[in-house]
Parts: sequence; C-alpha cells; structure tokens
Amino acid sequence: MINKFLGFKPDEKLLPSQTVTEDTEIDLSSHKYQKIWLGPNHPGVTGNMAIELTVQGTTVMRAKTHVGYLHRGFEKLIERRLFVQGFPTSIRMCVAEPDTNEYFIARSTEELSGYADAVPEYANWLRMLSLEMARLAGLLRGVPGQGGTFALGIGVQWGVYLRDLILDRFEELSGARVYHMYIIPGGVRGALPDGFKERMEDNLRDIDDFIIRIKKLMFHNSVFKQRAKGLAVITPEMVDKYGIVGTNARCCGVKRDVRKDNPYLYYDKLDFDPPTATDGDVYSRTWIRWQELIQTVDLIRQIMAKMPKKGDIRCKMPNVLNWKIPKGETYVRLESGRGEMGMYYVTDGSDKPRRINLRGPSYNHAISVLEHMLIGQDVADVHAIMVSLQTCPPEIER
Amino acid sequence: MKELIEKLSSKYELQEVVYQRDNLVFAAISKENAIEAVTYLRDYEGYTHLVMMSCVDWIEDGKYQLLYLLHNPKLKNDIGIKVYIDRENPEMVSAHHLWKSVWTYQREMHESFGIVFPGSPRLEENFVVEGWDETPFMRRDFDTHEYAEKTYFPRGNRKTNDPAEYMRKKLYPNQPVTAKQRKDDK
Amino acid sequence: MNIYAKLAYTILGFLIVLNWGFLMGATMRKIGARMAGRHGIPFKQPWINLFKSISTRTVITHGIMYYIGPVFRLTGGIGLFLFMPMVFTGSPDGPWTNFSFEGDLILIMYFNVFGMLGMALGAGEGGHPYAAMGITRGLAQHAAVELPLTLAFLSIAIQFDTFSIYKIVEAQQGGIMHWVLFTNPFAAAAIILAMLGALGHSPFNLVKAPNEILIGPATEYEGTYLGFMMSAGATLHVMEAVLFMNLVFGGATSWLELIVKSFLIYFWSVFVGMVFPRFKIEQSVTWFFKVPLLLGVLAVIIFMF
Amino acid sequence: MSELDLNNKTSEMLANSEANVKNSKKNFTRPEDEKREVVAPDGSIIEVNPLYDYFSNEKPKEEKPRGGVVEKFLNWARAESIWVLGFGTGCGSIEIPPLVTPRFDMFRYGVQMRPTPRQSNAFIISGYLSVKTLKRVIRTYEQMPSPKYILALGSCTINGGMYYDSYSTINRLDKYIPVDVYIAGCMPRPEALLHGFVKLKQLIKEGKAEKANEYARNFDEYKANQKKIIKDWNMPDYNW
Amino acid sequence: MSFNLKDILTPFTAWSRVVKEPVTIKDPFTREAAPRYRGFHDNDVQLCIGCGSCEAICENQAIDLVPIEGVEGIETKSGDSGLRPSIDYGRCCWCALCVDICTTDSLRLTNAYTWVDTDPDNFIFTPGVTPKDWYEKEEGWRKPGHGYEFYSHERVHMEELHADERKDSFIEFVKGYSAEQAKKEADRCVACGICTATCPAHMGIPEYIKAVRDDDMEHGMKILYETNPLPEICGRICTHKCEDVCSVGFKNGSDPLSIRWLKRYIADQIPADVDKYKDMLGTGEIAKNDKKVAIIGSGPAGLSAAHYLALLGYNCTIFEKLPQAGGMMRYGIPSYRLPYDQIDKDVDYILSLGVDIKYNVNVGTDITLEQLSKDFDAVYAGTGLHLGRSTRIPGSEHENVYQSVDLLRNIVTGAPVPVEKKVVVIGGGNVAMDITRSMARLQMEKFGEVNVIATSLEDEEHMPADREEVVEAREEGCTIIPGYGPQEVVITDGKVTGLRVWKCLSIFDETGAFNPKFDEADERIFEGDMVIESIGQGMDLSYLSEEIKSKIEFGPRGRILVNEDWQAKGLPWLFIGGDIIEGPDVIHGIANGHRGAQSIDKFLNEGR
Repeated sequence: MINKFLGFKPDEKLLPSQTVTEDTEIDLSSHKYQKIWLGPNHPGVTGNMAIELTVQGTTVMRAKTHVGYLHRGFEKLIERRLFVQGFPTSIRMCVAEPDTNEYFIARSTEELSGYADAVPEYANWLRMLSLEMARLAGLLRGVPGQGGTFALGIGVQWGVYLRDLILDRFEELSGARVYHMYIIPGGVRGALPDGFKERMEDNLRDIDDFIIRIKKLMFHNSVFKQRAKGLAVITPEMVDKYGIVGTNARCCGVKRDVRKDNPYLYYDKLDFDPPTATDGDVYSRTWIRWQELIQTVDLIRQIMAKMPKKGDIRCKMPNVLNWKIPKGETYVRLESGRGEMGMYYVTDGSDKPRRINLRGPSYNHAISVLEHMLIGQDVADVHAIMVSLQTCPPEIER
Repeated sequence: MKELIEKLSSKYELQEVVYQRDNLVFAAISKENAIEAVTYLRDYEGYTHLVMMSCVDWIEDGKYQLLYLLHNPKLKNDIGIKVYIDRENPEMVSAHHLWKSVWTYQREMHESFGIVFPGSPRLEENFVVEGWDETPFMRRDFDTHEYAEKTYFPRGNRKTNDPAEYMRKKLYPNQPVTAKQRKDDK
Repeated sequence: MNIYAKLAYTILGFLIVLNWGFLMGATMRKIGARMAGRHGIPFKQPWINLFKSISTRTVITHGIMYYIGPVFRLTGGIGLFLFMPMVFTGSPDGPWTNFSFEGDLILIMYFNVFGMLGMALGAGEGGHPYAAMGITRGLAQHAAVELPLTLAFLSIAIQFDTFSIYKIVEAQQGGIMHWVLFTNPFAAAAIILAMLGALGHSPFNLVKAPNEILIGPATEYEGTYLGFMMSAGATLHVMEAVLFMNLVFGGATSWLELIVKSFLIYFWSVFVGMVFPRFKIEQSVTWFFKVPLLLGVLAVIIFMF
Repeated sequence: MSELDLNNKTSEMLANSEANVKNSKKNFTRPEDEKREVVAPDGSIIEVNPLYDYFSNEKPKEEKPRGGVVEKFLNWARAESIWVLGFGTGCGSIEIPPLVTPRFDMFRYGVQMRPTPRQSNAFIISGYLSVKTLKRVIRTYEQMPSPKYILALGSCTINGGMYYDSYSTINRLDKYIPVDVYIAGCMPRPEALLHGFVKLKQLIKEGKAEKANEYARNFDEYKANQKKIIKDWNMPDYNW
Repeated sequence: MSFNLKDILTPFTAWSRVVKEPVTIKDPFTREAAPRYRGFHDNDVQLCIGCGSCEAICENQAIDLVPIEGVEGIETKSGDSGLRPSIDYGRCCWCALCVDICTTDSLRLTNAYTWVDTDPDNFIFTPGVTPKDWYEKEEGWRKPGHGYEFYSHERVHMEELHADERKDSFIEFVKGYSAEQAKKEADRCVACGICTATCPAHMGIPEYIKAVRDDDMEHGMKILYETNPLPEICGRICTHKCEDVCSVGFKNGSDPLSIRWLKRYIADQIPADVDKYKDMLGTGEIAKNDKKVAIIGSGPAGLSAAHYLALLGYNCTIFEKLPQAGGMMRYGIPSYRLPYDQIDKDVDYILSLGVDIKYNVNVGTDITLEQLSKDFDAVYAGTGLHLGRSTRIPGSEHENVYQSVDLLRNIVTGAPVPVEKKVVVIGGGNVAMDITRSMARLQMEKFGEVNVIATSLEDEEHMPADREEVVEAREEGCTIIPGYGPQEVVITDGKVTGLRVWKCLSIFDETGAFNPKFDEADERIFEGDMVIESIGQGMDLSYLSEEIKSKIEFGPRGRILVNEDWQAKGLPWLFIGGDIIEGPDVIHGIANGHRGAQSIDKFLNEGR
C-alpha cells in the first residue's frame, strides 16, 4: 500500500541495475571498470584462494578464480609413497572434511588388492561414523557460516563451538582433532572408546538445541531472507552442464546423493532421505544444509544404535612395508558435505600408486560455476555465493 | 553395462574393457573416435554427467592416458573412456564444448602434463603454479624430491645411520668391509 | 561562568566522553561475546589498543589528505562534542553545556557528516579499492540516514520552535511523559530507526564490512592514524547517542544519567545488530527511504499543521 | 667478516639471483606489465614501469627501539594487544575459528584478528607455504607496520613437514622471512597456539621480538633467497 | 517482499543466550588432551632395539637413527643395533605409523602437545633420551589392538612329518615351504637389517626375502651366493643367529621370521643342475690365474674358501681325510635334518668351478703341511672340531660311554653303532640333540620304542640347543631333563646302568669362570645302558708338525691365534678358519671361509 502510494512497484529495486551476462563487452582501457582482488589475503574468501573481479561500480562484470595458493602437489607426492603412507598425506587434501580422502585411499587400495570384502563389519560402521561426524562438523560451520557471510556472526560462534565438541569426540575416537588419520587401508585405527556414545549423545542434544536456535536466527530472519532469496540461482539445466553435485544440485530439485544412488559402506541399511528444494538460490541451499544437519544428527544416532558392540578393526593384510597391488584402476566416490567426491586410483603392480586424482566438488563449483554465477552480482554478495557453493580451495588444486 | 559396451563396440573399436565393479567399466578408444564416443554417450545413452577428466603418464610405453569418466544419473553407473595419446607430441581434441567444466580440466592437464588441447579457452593461463619453467610437474620423469632438495634449503642438521651397517661395525669391528656394499631396498 | 572555567569543563567533559566511549565499546563487545558464550576482551582492551597503535614504528604515507582524513574524523567527533550540551543543569551557561548556542542543532547535523567526509578524503587518497568502495557505501547510506533524521529533527524543531538542543532538552524536563518519545512519537520513531544507521551496527554496518570489503575506509590506515580513528569512533558513538538522548529521551541531568541513557541508546543498535545480518547498500538505502523517511515526513506534516 | 664484505657478498648474491631470473626459460612479464610510455593529459610523456614498485626492492628502514621506560610501556601495550592478520595461508588456519569462538576465546588474552596487513602486527603462517602464497606472504609482510611478529605453525614451516619433497612448497620459512615463534604440531592445537601467543608476549615484553629490524638488516639476503624461488615477480594488478 | 512481523521478531530470541554462562575453557594452558591423543613421542629406550622400522614407514623422512653409545643409563642388548630413533618435528605429521609398526612396542605418543620455541633447529630430539617433560604422561597413542597389526606376528606354519612318522626313519622331516607359504612368510619382513648385521656372513637377508616376495628365485640365489656358497645346507641346519635377533619376533608372543626356511625355499626352487647354476650365477667363464691354494678339510670353511677362491681364479685343491666332502655337515649332522643329496647339490656346484678335491688324504700323515706350503702358494686350514670332549667324571672311561661325534660319524659311514635299550645323553647342545634323536631312531628300528634321556647343566631356558630341536626331540619320545650336572657313571657289575646327577644351581661363578654349583640333596639317577657324552668337541691339530707349532702362536685352550686377515700369527702362508677358530657353527665357518679367501687373495696379490 505504502509502496503503491510512493509509486514503487513491489519488486522493483530503487536503484537501477543493469543486466550483465558473460557476453557483455568489457573495454578495460575505457576507465569505466576497476579490477579488484578478493583474496588471497581477504577475510571473505573461503580459504586461501583469490577471485579476480572486474567491477563496474559494485557490479561484477567478470570473475576469474585463481587457485594454487595451497598447491602442495599431493598427487605427485602420493606417487612417491607406499600405499599405507598415502593416507596421512591424502587427508590433508581437504581441511574441512578430511576423512573423505582417507576413505578414498583405503577403499581404492582395498578394492584393487582384493580386500574390499575382508574389511571387518565393525570397522565399516566406524568408518561411517567418522564420515558422518565429519559431515556434521562441516555443517556446523557451514550452515551458520552462510549467515556469517551476511555478517550474522553469532550463529558462527555457536556453530564453531559445537563443531569443537565434535572435534573432541574425534579426538577421543581417532587421536587427533582435525587430521584424524583414522581410516586406514583395511579398517580403522581405533575402536569406540568407553562411554563414547553417551558423550556423543550429550553433544547431539546440544546440537538439537542449536538447530532450533539457528532456525529462528537465520530462517526466520527478514534481512537474511532479503539477502539470500533469489541470489545466485542454480537451474536444473546447469547441473549436468557444469557438473554440479551434492546440495548445490539438490537445491534446484535434482536429487543427487551418492549415499542413495550408489550406496557405499552400510548406507543402504540406514533410513534417510536427502532433502531437496526447488528454488536453487542461496537461501534454499542453506535451508537444505540445515535440513541435512538434522538428518546427519539422526544418521549418527542410527549408526550408533545399529553398529555392533565390538569387533576387529582391521582385517589381516600384507605387511604394510611390502604391500604391492597388481595393475589396475578404479574410481571410488562418496557423498561429502559438499557433494560427490571421488578418487581415480591407478596402480601399476609396484608398491606405490601410479596415479591418484581427486575429484572434489569444488573443482567445478569454485571455478566454472562460480565464475558464471558472479557475473552481474554485487561485490557484497561474492562471499555469500562462494560460501553457498561450499568452495574449498585445497581440493581444487590439491 | 554389458549391453552398453556391446553397443559401443559395434560403433567403435574398444580395447582393454575392464568391468571394475558392476557399476563401473573402463574401456579404451582410439584418439580419433574418443570425443565422438563421449558425445554419443552424453547425448544418446544418458551419460550426461562428466565426473572427471584425468591423465596418467605411462612413461614406459611412451603414452599419456586420458580418462573421461561419465556418469549416468538414471542408471547410476559410470563408464570411463580411456584414450592413449603419444607422449612425445601430446595433443588431444578439446572437449570444452561438451561441458562447461571441461576447460578447467584441460587447463590443469596442460599445466601439469603439457598436453595441448587446441581451442580450449584459457589454456595457457596459470592454474596452480606460478612462474613454473621446469618439466610439467606431474610427468613421471620430473623428480619432485630432487627438485625440492635443490631449491628449498632443507635443514642440514640431520644424519641417519643404517641399522644393518652400524650394527655390523659394532659387532664385528675388526672385519674389513668385504661384502659388496649393497644399497638397502628401503 | 568565565571562558576558562568553561574550557576546563569542556576538556574534562571530552576526556570523560572519550573514556566512556572506550568503555562503552568494550562493554558492548563483552555483551556480544557473552551472547556467543565467551568472555570477550578485557575492559581495558581499547586503551591498550590505543597505546599499541601509537607505538607502531613504521608510518606509510599516501599523501597529505591521507593524514588529514583521520583528523577530520576526530574533528567531527570533537565538533559534535563542542556544541552539544551534555548535562542539563538548569542553566544554558551551566558547566557541562559546552559551547551550545541557539542554532547548534544545525551545526551538529553538519558535524555529523563532517567525520564521514574526512574518511572519504583519507580513503580516497589511500587508494585502496576497498576503501573507496567502503566510503562510497558509507556516504550513500549516510545520505539515506540523514534524510529521515533531518526530517525528524525538523519536526522536533518545529515542535519546540527552536534549533537549540539545550532548549529542546529543557522542554523535555519534568517527567518521562514530556520526552519527545511521547510528545512526538513519529519523529521519535523515525530517529530510533534512523539511529540504527547512524550508529553503524548490523544490518547497516556496510562501511566496515570485513568479509566483503576488508575494513572499508580504514583499510590503509595504521599506527597513530588508526589510533586517531579509534578515538574518533569512540567519541562519535557517545556523541551520537547523546544527541539522540537530548533530542528524544529527555537529556541527562547528571553524568550518571548520561552514561546510562547513552549506553541504552547505543545498546539499541547492538541489540538489533547482533541478530540481523547486514543489508546490501541498495537494500539499506531503500529501507531508510521507506519506513523512517515516511515517519519523518509524517512527523513534519503533523507539526507543520 | 667486516660489514663491507658482507655488503659485497649480499649484493653479489642479489646480482646472481637477478641473473637467474633473467636466465630462466620463460619470461613471465605480461604485456600490460611491461615498461611503456604514457601520454599525460597535458601532452608530456611519462615512462611507466608497472613492475618497479612490485619488486619491493626498497630496503626497509631499521627502526631502533626507543629504550627506557617508554619502550617498556609500549612493549607492554604491544604485548597485550596483538593484532593478528586474518590471512589463512595454509591448513593451520582451520584452528583459528576455534580461537575466536567461545571454546578458546583468545580475545580475553588481548589477541584479535584484523582483516588488513596495515593494521596487524602479528602474522600467523599457518603451515606450509607454496611458492605462490609465499610471494603474497612476503608482500603482505612488507606491508605490515613495524614492529611485526611472525608465528610459524607446524612442521611445515620448520623443515618442510609432510611436503618436504614437494616441488611447490618451501621447506624453511626462516630463509625467507624472520620468524619469532615456532609452534610444533601438525597442526598445532588451539591450546598450543595460545601457548605460542604467551611466548610471543613474553618475547615482546622482554624486548626480544625485534625480527622486523633483522629483516631490514639482512634484507638483501632475504631478498636473494626469495628471488631464487619466486620466478614470476609480477604482482596482480589492482587498478586499471 | 511481503512484510512479515514474525521474521523481524523471531531473531531476537537469540538474546536469551546472553544470560547463559560462557562455555569457554577456563584454563586452556593446562588442558589435557584425549587419552588416545597423538601428541609428542616417547620411546622406552631400554626396550627399543633400533630396528629402524619407524624410519622405514615414516612418509616424511622425519626419523633418523642416531647412536646412543655414551648416553648414560642406556645399555645395548643382544639384537640391538645401538641406534635409537631421533625425530625431526620439522617433518613429523603425528600420524603414529611409527608407533603402529614398532616391532618392540617401545615407541608411543604421549598426549602432550605444546612445544613452543624460537629456534627452529631445536625441533629435533631423541625420544626417551633427550630430556623432555612429557615422558611421565601415561596417556597417549599406543597400538590400538583389536586385530590391528601392520604385519603378521605369527610365523607361517612349517609342515613337517608327524613325530610318529619320523621317529623311525632318517628321512628329512621338514617339508619346506610352498610358494604361497614362502611369500606369506617373506611378507612379514620389515627389512631392518639387524639379521644381516648379526649374521657372521652378513648375508643379504632382507634382499633375498624380497626376492621371495617378488618370486625372483634367480636373483635370490645370486644374493645368497654373494656371501654363502652353501645355501641348501645353510637353509637347513644353520644356527640362525639372525632369527634370534629378528625384530619381528622380538616381542613376546610373536615369532621371528623363519629366515632359514626361506633361504632353503630359494635354494630348493633351483634344480640340482650345475650348468643351470653357472648360468644363473654368471660363473660359466672364470679367468684362471696360475696361483695355487691348498685347502685342508672340506667342511663349511674349506668349501666356502674354495668357492670364493675359485671365483677369483685360483686353482684350489681340497685335501679331505674322509671319503666324502662336507666335513662335519655330512659326518656330524643326521640326515633327517640334512639329507646327503642336498650336501651333494651344493658341493657339486663348488667342485664344478674347477676345485680339485682329494679324498682320503690325511694331511700330516699322507702329506705334510710343509710339503703343501712348498707346492702351493697358500694353505687354508679349516680342519674343524672332530674330537669329542669327555666329562671326565668317574666311570667315563667305560667302554659303553661314547662320544657323540664318533657315533654320528659312524652312522654316516655305516660303521656299526651300538644301540642299547636305555640311553643317557649328557649335553644340551645341538649335537646332543642330534645324537639323542639319532639314537631314538635307531632304538625305534631295533626295539620299536624310544628310551633316551638327555640331560644338561643348563636349565630349560638356557639350553644351548635350538628350541625347536628340544621340542621335536620330545615329540619323538625322547626325555629331556635339563638342569642336572653329571657326577658319575653308575657301573654295576662292569656294566653301565645309569648316570648319577645333581641338580645344578649355577654354572658360572661371580668371575664368570666355569664353576658349577650343585644341590647335592637333589640327586637323581638316570637309568641307561649306555652313556653318550656330547658336551663339546675338541680340535685335532696332529697335522701340524712340531716345527710349525713352534712358529705359530697359541691362545688359551690350545686355539691357534690369527691376525685380522685370518693368517696364523707367525706363518703368513697359513690361513686358518672355521670351527677351530670360532667354535662349532656352520655359518661362522662359511663366513671364515669367505674372509679367508679374500685374505688369501690380498696376500697373494701383495707379492705381485
């Protein structure tokens, strides 16, 4: 009514905005444009990466992702290491959710050397537990983190605290906070400690409380809605064209979840349904992740209820120092918090892998998708879009 | 998967068909037919999702092996199309028109293996390293340890002993070094 | 009261304001920290930060305006202070009225912009693109805030038929129901909403938006200049709170009352800021042009006729 | 060795390294970074060398401490207010969020994060440094106002850590920039990091954290080392 | 966007948190890490043997092995390389693979995690040696257990004939590994090299075990022949000092690698074909020189010396007193342990290299040593220990008291061997076990039952015989009663009826001299119709003439002294080796032969 009175149409913005596409001509020497770098030294980038933005005013005309600041040459290094030495190295390929990489190394080597079915049941349940805990730890940072990109810092504070509690559980289980080095070829490196389930349940109750709080804080927040709704929409057509996976694909109604599509470990014994949304914008991505948070908590409870009480944690395997795997190749995938991750693993009959190649979701999300999405957006939204795509530079450059 | 491979082999000559799992198969196709086959798989067989592209250096055979790993979201299975290209003159037809993510892979492979994909956008741009003027680093003949030792000042205050050699000297001090000094396999 | 005594009171008052600014900033951060579940900085931290900034050895230069920027900013703060009656003592010539005079409201509105202009000078000379982007946002938002604010001030001025803050305060004495908050609710509402923008907390903290544009105009500042800016910031926060206190909340009859009231006023912006994300600049401007502006217009209209 | 010899030696090293840069197989200068002549609005011709500033060739000045009670007081202020640059150079930065959040809350010890190098005096090198990041780190370090402190986290900064044989990461940080405090671990826990800050505070209060001056003194040597491995010295262009 | 009051008011509920107590850890500086935390290293240096497995598995090359000699309070023990891991915290990634592979379980990670320093060079330390304040911490990472092991602690079971099947025949009862078993066993090796160092011949044990894993027998044989020309023999009867120190078997409850059987496995895979051997080892063509070397005795030392001298091109002639080559290996070891065809296989190859052998030639009587020294450029004497040593207890001169050496020789040569119904053997060494088990077999043949008692001074744990020998002897029905000292052979009516023994309390006195103490109260009489003494052998130096004896030097107990080139002191052309220097041990003999050959080569080349 007021708007009508003032002569505004409800959906029209006050400030005129131009439509920019990838084809918009940019003449850099015309002095109409400015180049600014978002990163690597910038609090708004996710990790150590950079986006080179060509802006007009505050509208992004062109974006280029620059990675390599975290390049360590893992794939080369693992070619120089024994099979068992690979997993402490591989885990560092992604800081936020490291267990997935261990799983790849373990699973690939087991599959290629014929020990895939020999892994004890108990160990496989523990693997699932650690993978879900890693997902939970990632989401506890990621969901409020999306609010954090819009300067809603309080949720991040709560989330990181709860993540820290999960890290404490990780410490108990695996002996380390961040780089757990827990999933080893053949099994895992530690049985469930006494009283673990009770302590975990305590933390999960805190997280249940947090889930409600974060819902009130973020999803019933008019400013957050204004910022996030309609921002950086992913359409179903884009999914295959750009290779979008995981929550980023599910946010526009394309239901892709490796846990359901190609069940690994015992995910087919768990009862869950990956959430989807239809809007495809930052808000729906966050919303899906929030639902995943609920789901992950539930999955951890299911795992702890269904797993056997005790058992062997590693199968009998050849001496790790002398372990050779016959020539072969495989691709192992799983659903990480960011989407489908996978590893292409080639062996040549020696005691070291021939080639490993990690396929992280960010490889597409942070380069081709991000560069496409940023065009026409405001500089203020760049960080939010990056986070909503869950870019993680170490898995791009490795 | 079997039917797919049969269908594919009626069109193209397939080699090294390996059923790695019941939902994953690898097959090698000649360089000329590769992109055609990948396009066919994408457009007609439902392999619409490019999982990854990769490259393996088979230095013994003088070949690079490229991999196009495709996923069928409906059948939920994967096929890996392998292509062997000459290592001396590594060049491959670009596939950047098929998926928007392909050029990134090709740019990475260009940097790390030195493979040329004519027509691929931003191929010459730096990807992960900056100011690299050595052998492309993922090639098998590039020794990263040697390069690092040469370049990055490893701390020099360390010395190790081989237990076999050290203990032998301790147990049999008077024995002259006789047996051929074998380099331990470690 | 002779001029020397007045000067002495003014200087003393400024010191109180500056230190209260620091303390208030620290308290707010502690409250925010407590909401997050932690302890937060020690109360003494702002002073240490100031000394630490002064202790910096290297000073870079980007030109003369780069130096003048923070000085302008501090001048803005001091200007606000100089012409603001702090504590109502019953006499316009009282000890804590500083140099307030008949038309000080207009001067103070000017000084309110002055600091921001200083920042613009410094940020522009600093040359950092993010600084420029930050100050652009700052000026745009300031303009948007100023509009409802000015209308509300105007309404109050019309209401009391004066541009003297002292007189406005005087008019509000004698009970809580005399406050502009109740006598001119539209203007008060406009001010209370626009205040959020003026005090620069979320959702209107676009000027210093760390995860978007580093720290905005201050990106290139270091050392003593940063110390200047911190002091100016502390002063400005208190002075803006005092301004709104004087105009809407009946002023203060003692320093204690001033402290309590300015704290609560400032806390209002923190109260909102902690739980809301930041607007984009166009959203922010739109927002100010919607509700507060309308309220301001209403307030003026009501008192015009 | 006399000072003169030292100077000769370092300048020789510098010359050698510059020759190395020239002799390398590729030329990394982009067309827009090359020297060019620009016509000013008034018609005069100005030669522009976009790369000159970026080389950071200018030697920083050594800033002597004032000494006495004043310095003691200032050191106390510096120690109690450590502003850390929010630049996560490596994987160690994953342990920074726990530090600024409720669990460990480093604010209570006077440690805060700052988003820009100009306002920070402590730099956490959180683990390994790839050559590409090292270039940015050096640039950032040189932008920080003196006195500035470096905390090096983890094995990687001490002797290469996991990546001792990587072609992309450096082995020893102290060859490129001076380091005040090393914290062992891979990665160090937040508690260890807090211990690191305590140690740094102690060093500052004792007046021993004068590594910025050391950098200024041995600038040529550091620069030679840096240039040995950073072949592409071009800095990203900011303004068009 | 529609206006929604709920969306504006709900976020304010977050303010309810402001009244909650902060959750911050009060004192993070003393916070304990989890009980399983992988913090800083600790090493139980007394337990550690410095095998270097940690160094091998460390993917970061963070671990160095440094000597600990001279560090106070640390003693090296048998099978201890004298090195300890030193860890570079500029490399470590705390993956704890070093702990998980540690063969002795000495290495662990404590849950300490704070180490702040200003000097980067300080971050190298030797856990357990360098003083650090975290060693007292009990908690931390240890091996997880629950079926988690990096190599199998159990030896692959060697199939052998059952005691009932074997105890009545001299057929070799150890069947040898199949390829699969051998590979599985070889897989357990951690390639530390402590075996190589301990082995007198310094065989390349990790390398040939690797050859087993790689299924490359020819390469394995090459490695074997580098240091040992008698692989078939050694693969069966070696005293395997390597297995005693094997780091894989160091821990209680884990078996050492069966290095000997793996050696045998390699040798067994190659058929007894001299040409194939030459082909494989590349010894088809050897450039001969004109130097001649005489070798006295065809035992391990003599054969080994002959082999390596022949490879160097020397013309060797072996003088053997007995009708067949092999010395003690043939005449001292029963064929159920070492079949004669396997001796022939090794010997034939050595002889095929151009080594001349003269059987039934007794140096000293048939030809004098002086004569040999004139005819040949150098003489190598590996004459061994062929004289039995007597206990000299009352009654030991009786005719039914025998020397084990003589009996064993007689079994081989076919000379008549007296077998009685009840036999008592004095001695706890391998020879004693050999004669015990041989007698058991003979008793089985003759009487159909076994009644042999073997006794030794040493108690069960310190018996010098190999453990499995004792076990197998018992399986075959022999009675072994260790810990008793013989006092008298009981002779009743001129016939041996038993052996009177006292319980032995200690063997050596405080000074370390042989001076057994007995508990006279614990006296037993082992009944037996014959007594066999097997308490050691002596050397027969009758071939040395008085003139030569006067030239060379003798040490205690009549041993000839040699210099470090194995030359008899005083006579440069006489080289001595084998059991007469080292005591009875085949591998020492082989090693001596090898060194002797090299010394002879050096000696003969010096003149040129």
